[in-house]
Amino acid sequence: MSDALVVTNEGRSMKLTRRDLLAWSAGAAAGLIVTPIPWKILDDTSIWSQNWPWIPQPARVPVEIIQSHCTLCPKGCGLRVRMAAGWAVGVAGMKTHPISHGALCPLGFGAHQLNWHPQRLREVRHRGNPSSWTEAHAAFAKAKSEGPVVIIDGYPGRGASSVFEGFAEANHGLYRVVLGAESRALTPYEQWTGAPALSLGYDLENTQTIISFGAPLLDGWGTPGYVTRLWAEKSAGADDPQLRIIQIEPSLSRTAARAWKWMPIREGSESALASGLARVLLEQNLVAAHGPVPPIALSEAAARSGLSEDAIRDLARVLVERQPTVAIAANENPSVAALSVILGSVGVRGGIVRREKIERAYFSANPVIPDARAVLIDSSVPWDFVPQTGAEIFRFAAWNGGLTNADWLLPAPGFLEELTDVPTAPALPVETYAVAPALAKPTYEVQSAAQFLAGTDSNLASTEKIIHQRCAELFRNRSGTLHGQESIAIAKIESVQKLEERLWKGAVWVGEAPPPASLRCELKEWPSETTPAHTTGWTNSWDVPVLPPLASKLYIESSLREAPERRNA
Amino acid sequence: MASSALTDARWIARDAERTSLSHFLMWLAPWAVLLAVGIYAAFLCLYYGLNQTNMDNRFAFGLWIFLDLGIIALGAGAFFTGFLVYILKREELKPILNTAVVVGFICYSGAVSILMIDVGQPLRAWFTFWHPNTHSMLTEVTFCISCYLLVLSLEYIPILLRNRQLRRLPSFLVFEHQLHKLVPVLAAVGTLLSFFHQGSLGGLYGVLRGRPFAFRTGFLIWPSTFFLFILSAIASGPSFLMLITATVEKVTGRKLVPEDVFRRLGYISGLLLALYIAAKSIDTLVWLNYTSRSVGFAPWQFYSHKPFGTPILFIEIVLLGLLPASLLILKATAQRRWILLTAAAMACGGVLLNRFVLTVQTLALPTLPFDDFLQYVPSWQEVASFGGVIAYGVILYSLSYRYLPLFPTPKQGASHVSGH
Amino acid sequence: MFPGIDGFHWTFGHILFLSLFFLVALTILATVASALWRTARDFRTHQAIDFYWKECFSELPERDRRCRHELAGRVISRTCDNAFDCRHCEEYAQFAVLPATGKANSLGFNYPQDRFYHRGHTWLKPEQDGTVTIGLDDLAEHLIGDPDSVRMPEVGEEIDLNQIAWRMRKKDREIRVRAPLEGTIVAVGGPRQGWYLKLRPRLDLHNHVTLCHLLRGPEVPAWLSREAERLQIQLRAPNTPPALADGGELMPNLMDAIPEADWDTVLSDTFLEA
Amino acid sequence: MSARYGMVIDLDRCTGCGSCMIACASENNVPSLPQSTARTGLTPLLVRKVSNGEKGERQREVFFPIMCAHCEHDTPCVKVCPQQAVEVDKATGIVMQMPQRCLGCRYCMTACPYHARYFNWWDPAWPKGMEKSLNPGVAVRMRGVVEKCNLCHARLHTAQEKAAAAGKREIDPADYVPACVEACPTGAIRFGNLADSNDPVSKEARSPNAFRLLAKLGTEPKLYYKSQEAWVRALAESNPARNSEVQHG
Amino acid sequence: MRIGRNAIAFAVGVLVALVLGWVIFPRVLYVKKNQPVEFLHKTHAEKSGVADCSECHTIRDDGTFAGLPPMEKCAACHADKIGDSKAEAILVNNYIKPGHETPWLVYSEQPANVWFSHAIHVKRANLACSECHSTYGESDQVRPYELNRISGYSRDIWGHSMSRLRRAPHEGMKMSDCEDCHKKHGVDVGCLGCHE
Repeated sequence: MSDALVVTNEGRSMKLTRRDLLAWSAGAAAGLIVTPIPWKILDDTSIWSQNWPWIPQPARVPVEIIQSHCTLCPKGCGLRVRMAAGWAVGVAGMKTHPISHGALCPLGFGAHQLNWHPQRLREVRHRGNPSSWTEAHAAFAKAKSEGPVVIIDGYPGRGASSVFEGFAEANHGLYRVVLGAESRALTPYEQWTGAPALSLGYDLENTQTIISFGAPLLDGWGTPGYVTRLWAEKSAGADDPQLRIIQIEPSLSRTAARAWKWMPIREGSESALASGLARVLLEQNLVAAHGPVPPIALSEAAARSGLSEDAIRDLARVLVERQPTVAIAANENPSVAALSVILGSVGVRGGIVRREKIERAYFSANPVIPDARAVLIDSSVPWDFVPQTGAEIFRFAAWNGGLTNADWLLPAPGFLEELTDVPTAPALPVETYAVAPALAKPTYEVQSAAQFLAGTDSNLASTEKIIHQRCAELFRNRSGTLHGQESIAIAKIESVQKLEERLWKGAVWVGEAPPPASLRCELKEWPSETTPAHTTGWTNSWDVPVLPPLASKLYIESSLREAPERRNA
Repeated sequence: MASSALTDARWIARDAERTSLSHFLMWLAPWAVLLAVGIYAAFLCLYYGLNQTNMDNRFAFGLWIFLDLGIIALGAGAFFTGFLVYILKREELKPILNTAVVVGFICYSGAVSILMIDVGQPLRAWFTFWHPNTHSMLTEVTFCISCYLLVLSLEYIPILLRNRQLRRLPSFLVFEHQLHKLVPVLAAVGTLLSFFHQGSLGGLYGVLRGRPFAFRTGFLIWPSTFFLFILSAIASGPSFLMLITATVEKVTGRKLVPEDVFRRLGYISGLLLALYIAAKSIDTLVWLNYTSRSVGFAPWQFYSHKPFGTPILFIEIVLLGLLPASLLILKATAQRRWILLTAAAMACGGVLLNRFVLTVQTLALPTLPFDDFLQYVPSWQEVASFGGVIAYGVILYSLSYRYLPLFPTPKQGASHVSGH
Repeated sequence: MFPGIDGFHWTFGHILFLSLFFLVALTILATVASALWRTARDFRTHQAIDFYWKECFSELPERDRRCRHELAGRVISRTCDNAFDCRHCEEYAQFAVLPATGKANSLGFNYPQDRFYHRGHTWLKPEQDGTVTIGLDDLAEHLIGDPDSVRMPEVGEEIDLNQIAWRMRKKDREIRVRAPLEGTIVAVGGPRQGWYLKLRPRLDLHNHVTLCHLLRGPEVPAWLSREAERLQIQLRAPNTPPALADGGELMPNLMDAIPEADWDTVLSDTFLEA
Repeated sequence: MSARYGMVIDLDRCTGCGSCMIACASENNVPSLPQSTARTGLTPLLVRKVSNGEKGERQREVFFPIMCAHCEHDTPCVKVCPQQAVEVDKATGIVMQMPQRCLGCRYCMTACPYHARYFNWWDPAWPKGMEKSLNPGVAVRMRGVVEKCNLCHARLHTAQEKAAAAGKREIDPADYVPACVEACPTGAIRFGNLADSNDPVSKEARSPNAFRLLAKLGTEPKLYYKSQEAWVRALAESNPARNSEVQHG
Repeated sequence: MRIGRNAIAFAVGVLVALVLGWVIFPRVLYVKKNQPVEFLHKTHAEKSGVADCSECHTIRDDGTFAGLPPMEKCAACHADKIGDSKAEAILVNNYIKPGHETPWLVYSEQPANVWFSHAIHVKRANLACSECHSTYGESDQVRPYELNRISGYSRDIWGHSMSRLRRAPHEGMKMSDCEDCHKKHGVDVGCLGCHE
């Protein structure tokens, strides 16, 4: 027999058989059930799934509510900012704000996230390449020594604006402003009244009829809360409202959908219809005025607008039914302005009034800038303002709006990152003043245009200084009231410190409107038609080049609004 | 004789002729590929989440739920045959008993694994047992299906232990013998469980007051769909078994069960189908004239959305209901094997269509006055992971057929299947 | 789920639902438990192996289930339906008295007359001290030759009739040899010793029934020749030398000689494996 | 102190500006993911534009803010949830969704007639640094669970804590105002206790112009709408229209 | 003797499982971490005469809980080293001087989705701190913080005993523990009561 033969003896052999392993694992399985292993793992894995480490969770920190103002556009809405650990974690409207009444535009509610927007400008860029502030300063200093500098401001009237003006004067430069649609609509009155457009406003509180030629009255026009509140209180849902809004617009816009009356007209026939209406009003002596008579036949107005002559006649009658009636254009439109004049609603209560005594008119910026060495564009200037010039362009912006011809992209402070004052919003009938302190620490190395200029020219006053001066001025004038948690007349405030303190805490100063009659207007001949540039952006009140991420709820997650064109290019 | 290196002869029952291993592997290969793809798709869904599917907030249930309901209905053959054999003592059906168990096991395990992918948080699925909301039909389904899957695996064990190699261990063989003696108990439990979860699957939609197209009134807490689902399930189950067996016979080219078993199954299936169709028609009439109006909806407008017009109602009730039922019952037609099988296929199709209408059409239809009709097309991940389940089924069945005594071998005759 | 666990309410529906669930779960559990318990019991009461053998027997091909009386030529043809358990076979006695007429060609196998033979190719030899010796018979030796390894049970182990008494490995095939008699193992041998086991029988050897299930006398050659024929058929695979030498003698060490044959079948037929 | 919080939305005052949607998302830390679409995105509050189907001058539009209606009577979602992740809060009547209990089976979504329930198809994510702007009061949900309007219950917590600190049992109603209500520039969304018959909101809910969507289902939603316009009120009872008849957002 | 052999194998299996589950598993599951500074409540209670927990762990007027005192609070006394203990040195040199907050490990830390108001429990329900925090306020040594590797929770949430049997009333801060206590005091706040 071969020696290979192995005779093993089952029971005694230490060799594990398959059978032993079977029994062993059976035992192990049985035993495992009475240990914590399966149950604890079951429990803990489910708990793990409730606290996945890659899901960000907000820190447990106390929330403090601070009253301030929105500075993303010139409408100056009052804010209630929820601050936690030095960061804004929520934004709502300031209920006690005398103008915005706690309302914000939809985008305002997501503004606190803008500072971390992917498009945020995080560094100085020169012709697309990373650069530094020192280089930018050097380049600007060089430019200013070589020739005139044009400064473009999208938000006139701020402390920063006077820094710009100061710089322009001191350096033989030019100061130009880019006006919002509301202000542009008021410019035609400048030559008829001699008052700068920026000093005019609509006294809508006392208006009874508004005929709007495509102005998005209920969709961000003016200070959103101001108009929408009036509408909600005086008009919404009523068959015969105290405030009649007649919307003249080709398509059923939000405003049209909610207006008392909507009249669809052909694209671009606003001027024709306005002139036609004026003609009917004059011919049928429905108004006190006797001229000038628009050089347009009713039939032509009807033909161009697509309305019937009767419809226009009826509309004319409606306009005079409940006066005062103001005609509001979406943009610069002399014919519409002239219609207001014919309706006799300039310089009257409930009409177009003058809110302040600025003598000097602002020069609105013309994109064509022939002879300048440098153009400095403030971050408040809408991204779609593209200067056509050979000059070196210094573009301040907190967010990169995409395509640009700027040589320098300079990161400006973001939302609530900079102290600024809040002048009167466009088209308001009264003067207001407020302050928006810097609440959040700047997330990146940023400079506002004003700081930048102050850096180049030491004898320029800083924004802070100017704000202090203005507060002192307010205190001296002793007129108007201060609206904070409670309203108090300026006259009753003990000291300028107290005044400033309140303003820093979010209070708003509201001036006293001068008597309407102080605004005189004469219209010599009927203005020739101009084709107005159409208003941009899907909420008219938004001049920031990017939208808050949450805005996507309105056009991606839902189709409440159509996706904004040209954004985030 | 294959004494080549690659042989599994010793695993195959002595007197069962099976094709060569290589041939068998060739047959498995494509299915294995399909399974692999399915597993990959499932992994994607588990790793990245359900964004891998084309479901959305309106179509919160999709292909998976429809097919789950479908295969669970078809899997009803398992409990029902067990019920017929062990409880009603219809011995003549014994030959298909084992196949019924295996098919049932495949259907249920497949459905459960798909459900595990379908839920967004599988790790928390056990909460249903810990914090059950007993008013939810889904709770009932979860409890019953998991218990019944356990029962099926227990019924599967005896068949498994009769494999030629496993049975060499006396303890296994004796355990199999003892367990098999108790299978009637399991059959009874299985019947109870199946009755409830098949019903609850119907209830799942019947209780949806918010979905007037599916909403049904009923008896006590159970909407009519509860009972309709049970009926349709036990009606289609036997037909499905018949199809499976016939397919296996075709593929293997062997006669596996006596012809009369087919006819018997067909007859049972037909009768139940007829009964189901009758009930279904009454239910539909009640819904058209009462239920739907009671929640303020005009029933016909539900059929105003293409492609779900009234024809679908006709197809479901007459074409794939009444017709196959009569074909299965009538001797003249049931004699012909091909008619029998076609009818069986139609019966299964009818029940699948019913599940489709209840799941997919219900969700596609609007409820709010300003909703519109929505469409949904499953993503490849959804399709693939389900294909994986089909492949898993085919593979498991093939293995069982090859290595386990699914059908009575010619020698033993019917009485010898699974034990004695 | 359980009282006290959050979310448990004492409402009728809740209680009904949960008690129903627990009832079902319990039933399933009980079923499995009782199956396990019964299995253990069968082993305790020595019924397990008996049942197990019967199961295997039923799976054997017809040819392997011939009645001993047919082999002995007492009857023309008879299939055993009693798992070779002549002890409890009504017909056994009535046929046993008939004269054996089968041709007894031993084919040169060595089968001492003082031994009893089990159909699983083991022999059994009663000793003076009341124990029995058990070994592998000549045909089996011829088939296997030298096993590569042998696994023997332990002395003192209880072993049942037809239970797998020991295992041998040859060319990675396991050969499991059945015990010809029930009893307690008193000594363990092996291929070298020429015997494998010594048992103390559980039953009284003096009672003629105890060994009556084993083949003896003329039955043995008849049976062996049958087995030889079977082998001849099974081993005559294409291009294989004849299993039987001219003298009709079985060549030794067949597993090595004819590796290509279907040994799975041969061995299971020889050692009564299903 | 069993309140039944509910809302009345004056549709005549809704300009569809969408402030409420963004305020809601911001308050509740709802992410905006680039991948999400109108059908997979999270909008616990969704304003939908509905037109009367007319053309030209006679065309009218109304904006429907849709959110969880907090159904009071056999609440569809509560009834179907297999593991009690949804419940009607006894004290407030708020229908709660518990993301950390939810297993993501989405049965509740199929049960909800208002489609006011949303599934987290993706893990929430924010651009780098933006997580600092998350609202500390609200836990961020994870992928694979359902969420919906919980009536800004984090604000309720704050109010309760404030009351407790002041040694009061009842909260000051002024302290608990959901974000959408606070945000609405025209005061169209009003929030109050419907159980208190003197509450102006419960008075409004009983006014002739008030109505509820799908009230016919008998689930007693606590979200009321009101409008002067007959065609808008008629919508409440009308059957779902064909795709062509109504365009909407 | 096969049955015997099987029985032994089975028993061994059971034993191995038990040891694995009750002895080894807890050690693997929880990772021990030491507090950054060895802060002794007892010493502070005695030396600086701090009488009441709320002197350091204050509830603000708006009801929010200040939790652990900020670094300034420590700096008020520990601006410079008082004693010459090692802990003192670590506190002053690593945290107070550079002005970093001390990264304390909070034993009773609850996850983000839990909303627990100390104001409601302490001011309204008048629960003593020890009801949940035991006598930790008098402890004269710091125990290590044990982190559950899977769930990321502090071990105090589950409680020290793995079986959760026979644990002290303050031990364990799982949801069921909150609910038990609520039941005991007849409070029913639903899910909304405690979850964000």
